[in-house]
Amino acid sequence: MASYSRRILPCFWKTTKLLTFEDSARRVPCRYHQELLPTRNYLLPETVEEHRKSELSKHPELPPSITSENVPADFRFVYPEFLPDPQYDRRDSIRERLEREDMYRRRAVIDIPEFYVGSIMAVTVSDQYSPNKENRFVGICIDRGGVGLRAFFILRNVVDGQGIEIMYEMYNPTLQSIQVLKLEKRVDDKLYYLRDAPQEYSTFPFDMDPIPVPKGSTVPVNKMKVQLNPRPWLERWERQDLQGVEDLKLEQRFYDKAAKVAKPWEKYDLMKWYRENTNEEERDSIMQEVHQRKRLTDIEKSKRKTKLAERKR
Amino acid sequence: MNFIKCLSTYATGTRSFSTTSCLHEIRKLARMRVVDNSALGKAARLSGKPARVIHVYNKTSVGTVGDKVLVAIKGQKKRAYIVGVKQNQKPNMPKFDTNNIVLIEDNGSPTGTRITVPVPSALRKKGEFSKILSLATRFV
Amino acid sequence: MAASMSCKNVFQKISSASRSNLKRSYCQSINLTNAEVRRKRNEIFETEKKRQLGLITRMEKIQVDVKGPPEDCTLIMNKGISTPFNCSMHIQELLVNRSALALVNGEPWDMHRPLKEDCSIEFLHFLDEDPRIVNKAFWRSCCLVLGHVLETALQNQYYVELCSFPKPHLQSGSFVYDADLKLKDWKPTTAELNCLTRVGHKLHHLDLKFERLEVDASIALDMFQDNRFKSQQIPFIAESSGSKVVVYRVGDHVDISSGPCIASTNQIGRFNVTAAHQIDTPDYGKLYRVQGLGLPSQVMMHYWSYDILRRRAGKFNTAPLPRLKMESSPQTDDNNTEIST
Amino acid sequence: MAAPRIGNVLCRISNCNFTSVLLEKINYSRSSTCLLQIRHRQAFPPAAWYVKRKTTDLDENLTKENEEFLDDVMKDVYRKRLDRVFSPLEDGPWKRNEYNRYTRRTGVLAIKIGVVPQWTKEGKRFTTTMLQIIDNHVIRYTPPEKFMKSAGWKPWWGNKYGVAVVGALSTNPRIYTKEYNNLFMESGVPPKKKLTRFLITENAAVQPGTPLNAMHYRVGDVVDCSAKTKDYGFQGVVKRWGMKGMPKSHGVTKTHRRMGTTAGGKFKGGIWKGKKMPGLMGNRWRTARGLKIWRVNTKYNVLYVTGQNVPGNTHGFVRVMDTKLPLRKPAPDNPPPMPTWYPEDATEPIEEEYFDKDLFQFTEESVKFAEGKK
Amino acid sequence: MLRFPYRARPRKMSRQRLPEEGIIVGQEGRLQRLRQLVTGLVRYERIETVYQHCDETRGYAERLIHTAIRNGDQHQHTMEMADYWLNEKDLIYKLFDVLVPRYQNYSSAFTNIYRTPIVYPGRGTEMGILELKGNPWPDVLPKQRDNRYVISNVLLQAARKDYNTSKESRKTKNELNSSSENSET
Repeated sequence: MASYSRRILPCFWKTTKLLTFEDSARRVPCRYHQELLPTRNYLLPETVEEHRKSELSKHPELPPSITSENVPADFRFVYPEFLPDPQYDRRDSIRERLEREDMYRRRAVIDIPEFYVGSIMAVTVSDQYSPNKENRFVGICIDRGGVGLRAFFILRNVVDGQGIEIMYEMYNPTLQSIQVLKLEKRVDDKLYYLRDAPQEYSTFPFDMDPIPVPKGSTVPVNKMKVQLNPRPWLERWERQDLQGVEDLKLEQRFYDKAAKVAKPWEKYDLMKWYRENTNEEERDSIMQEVHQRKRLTDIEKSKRKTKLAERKR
Repeated sequence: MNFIKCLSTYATGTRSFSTTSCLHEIRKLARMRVVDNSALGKAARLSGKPARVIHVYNKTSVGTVGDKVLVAIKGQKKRAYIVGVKQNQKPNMPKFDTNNIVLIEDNGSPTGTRITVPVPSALRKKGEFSKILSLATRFV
Repeated sequence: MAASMSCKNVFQKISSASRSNLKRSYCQSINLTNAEVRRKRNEIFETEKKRQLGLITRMEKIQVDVKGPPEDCTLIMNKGISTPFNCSMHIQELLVNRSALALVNGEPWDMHRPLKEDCSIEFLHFLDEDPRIVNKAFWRSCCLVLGHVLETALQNQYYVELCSFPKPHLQSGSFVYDADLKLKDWKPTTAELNCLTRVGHKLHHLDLKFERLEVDASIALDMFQDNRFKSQQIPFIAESSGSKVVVYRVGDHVDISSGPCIASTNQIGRFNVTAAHQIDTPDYGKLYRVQGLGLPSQVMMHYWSYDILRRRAGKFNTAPLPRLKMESSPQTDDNNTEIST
Repeated sequence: MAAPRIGNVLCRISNCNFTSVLLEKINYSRSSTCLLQIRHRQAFPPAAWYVKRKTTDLDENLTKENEEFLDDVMKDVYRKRLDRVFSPLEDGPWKRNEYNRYTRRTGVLAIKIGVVPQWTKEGKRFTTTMLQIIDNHVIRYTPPEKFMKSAGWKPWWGNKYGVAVVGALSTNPRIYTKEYNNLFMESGVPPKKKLTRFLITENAAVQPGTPLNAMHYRVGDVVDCSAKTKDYGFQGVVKRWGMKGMPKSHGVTKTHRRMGTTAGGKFKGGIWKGKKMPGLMGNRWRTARGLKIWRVNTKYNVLYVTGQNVPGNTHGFVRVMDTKLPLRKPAPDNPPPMPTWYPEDATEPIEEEYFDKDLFQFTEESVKFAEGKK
Repeated sequence: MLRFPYRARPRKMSRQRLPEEGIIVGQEGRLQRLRQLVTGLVRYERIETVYQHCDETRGYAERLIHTAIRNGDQHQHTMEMADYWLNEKDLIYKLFDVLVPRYQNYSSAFTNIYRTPIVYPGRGTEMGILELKGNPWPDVLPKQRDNRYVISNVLLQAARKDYNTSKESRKTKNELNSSSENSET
């Protein structure tokens, strides 16, 4: 051990004048100069948080964090947009809180149901140019993303032999209703490869009847494999690790190149994952809050319904 | 399907400069699909030489839905309206798999009598399209 | 003409000189001034010191074991002449600057007090593991400095007679000197206190040594014959400590104290005179209790925290009033330096 | 909790285990001991009015309890002042004047906390920037005559404007110098992390110590936001000025992102002043004018302001003031709170949020268009 | 959740010279190097390298322990991670049997990081020490000195006592006043 401590703190400095600790403690860095040096012209999130809790002035009380809720394990997949943007320099607790508040309010007004990439949905938006001031579109959800009020999903359908995609914002006030015609998941996160697949894979009738899912059952996973059209494609699908696609039947050189540019180590990069995702503890606390708010709004909604029913009688 | 195939055969080689295909912008020399039932459009499609934009009548020189373009088709110069684009669109606006046009005559009346594919509902915003909109069978 | 002129000039010169002489003599004879008294005391101190040094006729060597840090070593020094300060000069400059007190054979010893015999030495400073002895010495030294300030700061017509200072008690928040300022109902303004502070602060830069001398009671009486309080106290002090009185000198200021004191005024970093309260004592009549606050230059403190302490030091210090009897005389007070905080 | 520099910490022991006493020279990294040479940025000597803010690193050797005690005293001192009510004192509240078309009120010092989308009642999407006002107090007011003399130069506007100094984010006085802390004596608030000053007219004078909050503005008011833009450091011409650079290939070597020629021939010879060249990019004061306030959150003191183009990063300081645009600044017939909003002004209980009349509120029903309208 | 400030962006650490593999460039080399450091850290519980590398390693080591605590050894993904990050496989047992119980109830970070002196004359590299908390080695930092008897503390302590007593007396006075008012009314 003695050798170790010598390694840590080698005695290397040789001066003619002997100095000791206190002496060097007094030789403080020149702050005056440092003050004039350019520093970052914004504060760190932690600093702002500190000042928001500072006891030197009055601050609004934050609602207490919720820990009593029994949140189902897959709850976060139903409400992914409530998780904040994990980008470190854009985080702000108050902004996230206010944004979530707006989302709860909107969700209390219209019903945004549970859906996943691969579900078939019908969306009605108000359209001031159509004669009945409404526009309904049916399609398969090929992507879902965004955070907070920016959350969106994309529907795809083929009408009269023409592939059409529409992107909807989930909290857009022109959205009148969202209906899930068929609730299911696909094996991939994004279904953009349907653009390069034969049209029958993304053709859905507008007058499709909703297929009810029995309550309490798990969401079915559609393990269908899609046969893509021959090249050229919009993207190099062979380089993406797609599960829902049949064998691409390419020449070997494509696979070789794909193997060359692949980054198999990325999945082991723990910090990369951590930087790009909201961490578990924060995620849990937010989901607790979402669950509680959902419970409360559900109760209110049912009360309102019973009242309406009584009035009708 | 036919259309995609013919696109694929002509997709490479002929172009000498980039038209930013990744953004699917409608600039000069962009290949368009004629979606009305005019004979000219049909002939162009069958010959495998689709209509090409040779001018966009707007300030940005990038065409969007509702813009008028000049196309070269079967050796002729024709005017046309864009009625569907491949480019990424704003929320609630449809994005099509192809860039669609409807040919018009010099006097402004459409060449064909029917539009075979859906047309974005937002086209109704402009009054000048009434002749074209009357041909459309379906709006999205 | 020329002769008369020169005569006139000479007369003028003489008359002006005699006038000034007259004035001085007048002051000397009737109204004592602090400056005169201090010079006298200083002279006596100087002669006594020379006399004591003269007693050493033969240079004898003693062995001094110095304990680290930086390292243990043994020095051969001169008996009766070398001081712990001299020892530190042989070792390291830092020790010279920071050591406030030495532990000689486990006994607190002034840095400028000659060593008597073979001994072991440890140097103490203000950031030691247990700096309680040094703290007390610091507080005592600050009292001496306060006395210095009071004697020098006032105008010539006020002859300040210092009485005594109580046992150093850090918890009270201020050090104290009781003195007769010959002023009636003086309530110093903050500006006046600041002026007093400034006088004290100048001493920091002068880097004055605290010199210790043991003198006979008769010499001490001679020294302090112009001070009615001290001349009353000296017999009591001498009685308790075998006719010897310990006297300290800072610059030209001489005062009675049992010691030990710190090495130099340079080690007093912050010095503030915070208040002067009137007190009524049974033995000495009406006096002023002047209070102050100081910090060693080694100890750093933010001004904001120091302000809290300074405000507290302005409150009346409830230390026991000066008394003629044994318990309260400064010499005996300081003798029992128990380590307690 | 940054990793402690071992140099700093070791200095605290005298009886250390290691016999090498000479450890003292172990570096406070190079950056702190020696003056750094900053190539591209000058550290100008401070202005005459500049007050040194931070104290040097003191090792006060205080125990934990004593630290806590000092904190307690600090809180007690400032809390008393926080709860102070404006009462008929000798130095009582100042007179409140009427707003007129020449009035310029004080601004606030906000922090940009993010950008969120909002929708109008017609379903049109637009982005808003959220600005939070934390802990704002007026620190000092200098009347025009005095400011004119103290400025050191003759302001071209004569004695039209005085100065209000506004500070944000209260901090611990124990890390600042006496000179800096003394700036806050008059207002009696704890020292602030950031100070700024606003030119205001005399009738909008605000008493030092007055808190400013989001109610200083009303929904529908138009403001100017000025802040320092993002600091990009030293950049080349392609990023800084959007120049094209040169081709990637075709025989081009070593000049792909360079600016090409700097000067023309004939009469235009030589490099003209203002030539766009590489250099420091960003970190300059810029003002976004004419931003409308769409929404005000009074609980957290948040303003929702049009656009995503308020300069600077998230958590940057933003000076928010009434707009200077003549047609959009507050009209005298609809005067804003003068000189600022006081809690006594509230005739009815304050709502948590105020919305613009054109802004879609999320508690409303979905947007529906009327039948006949097109 | 990491309980220490981490960098918003990773350091590149390009071009690593490893004893066995030679020079490895890019992201992969970075991870290789970090892997060795994490393995060393779990093995010896205290390592000393370039400060920047220590800082990078810290995040990975903490995340690994964190996932191990959260998911346990029956979790497939966690085991894959442990398998990747610990080159010497006996350390997987150490991770789950020693480190997980040790850090189960920690509310702070699991590691400490220090800067070491820059060697002069030398290359001027900033070196650092990274250690797991609760390791058997002697402390890196020497014991903190007791400051109780330093004069500033003695004075402040006395001031504190004064302050608290006066505060309490004021409080009791107020209470008495208020109670008397109440009784009057």
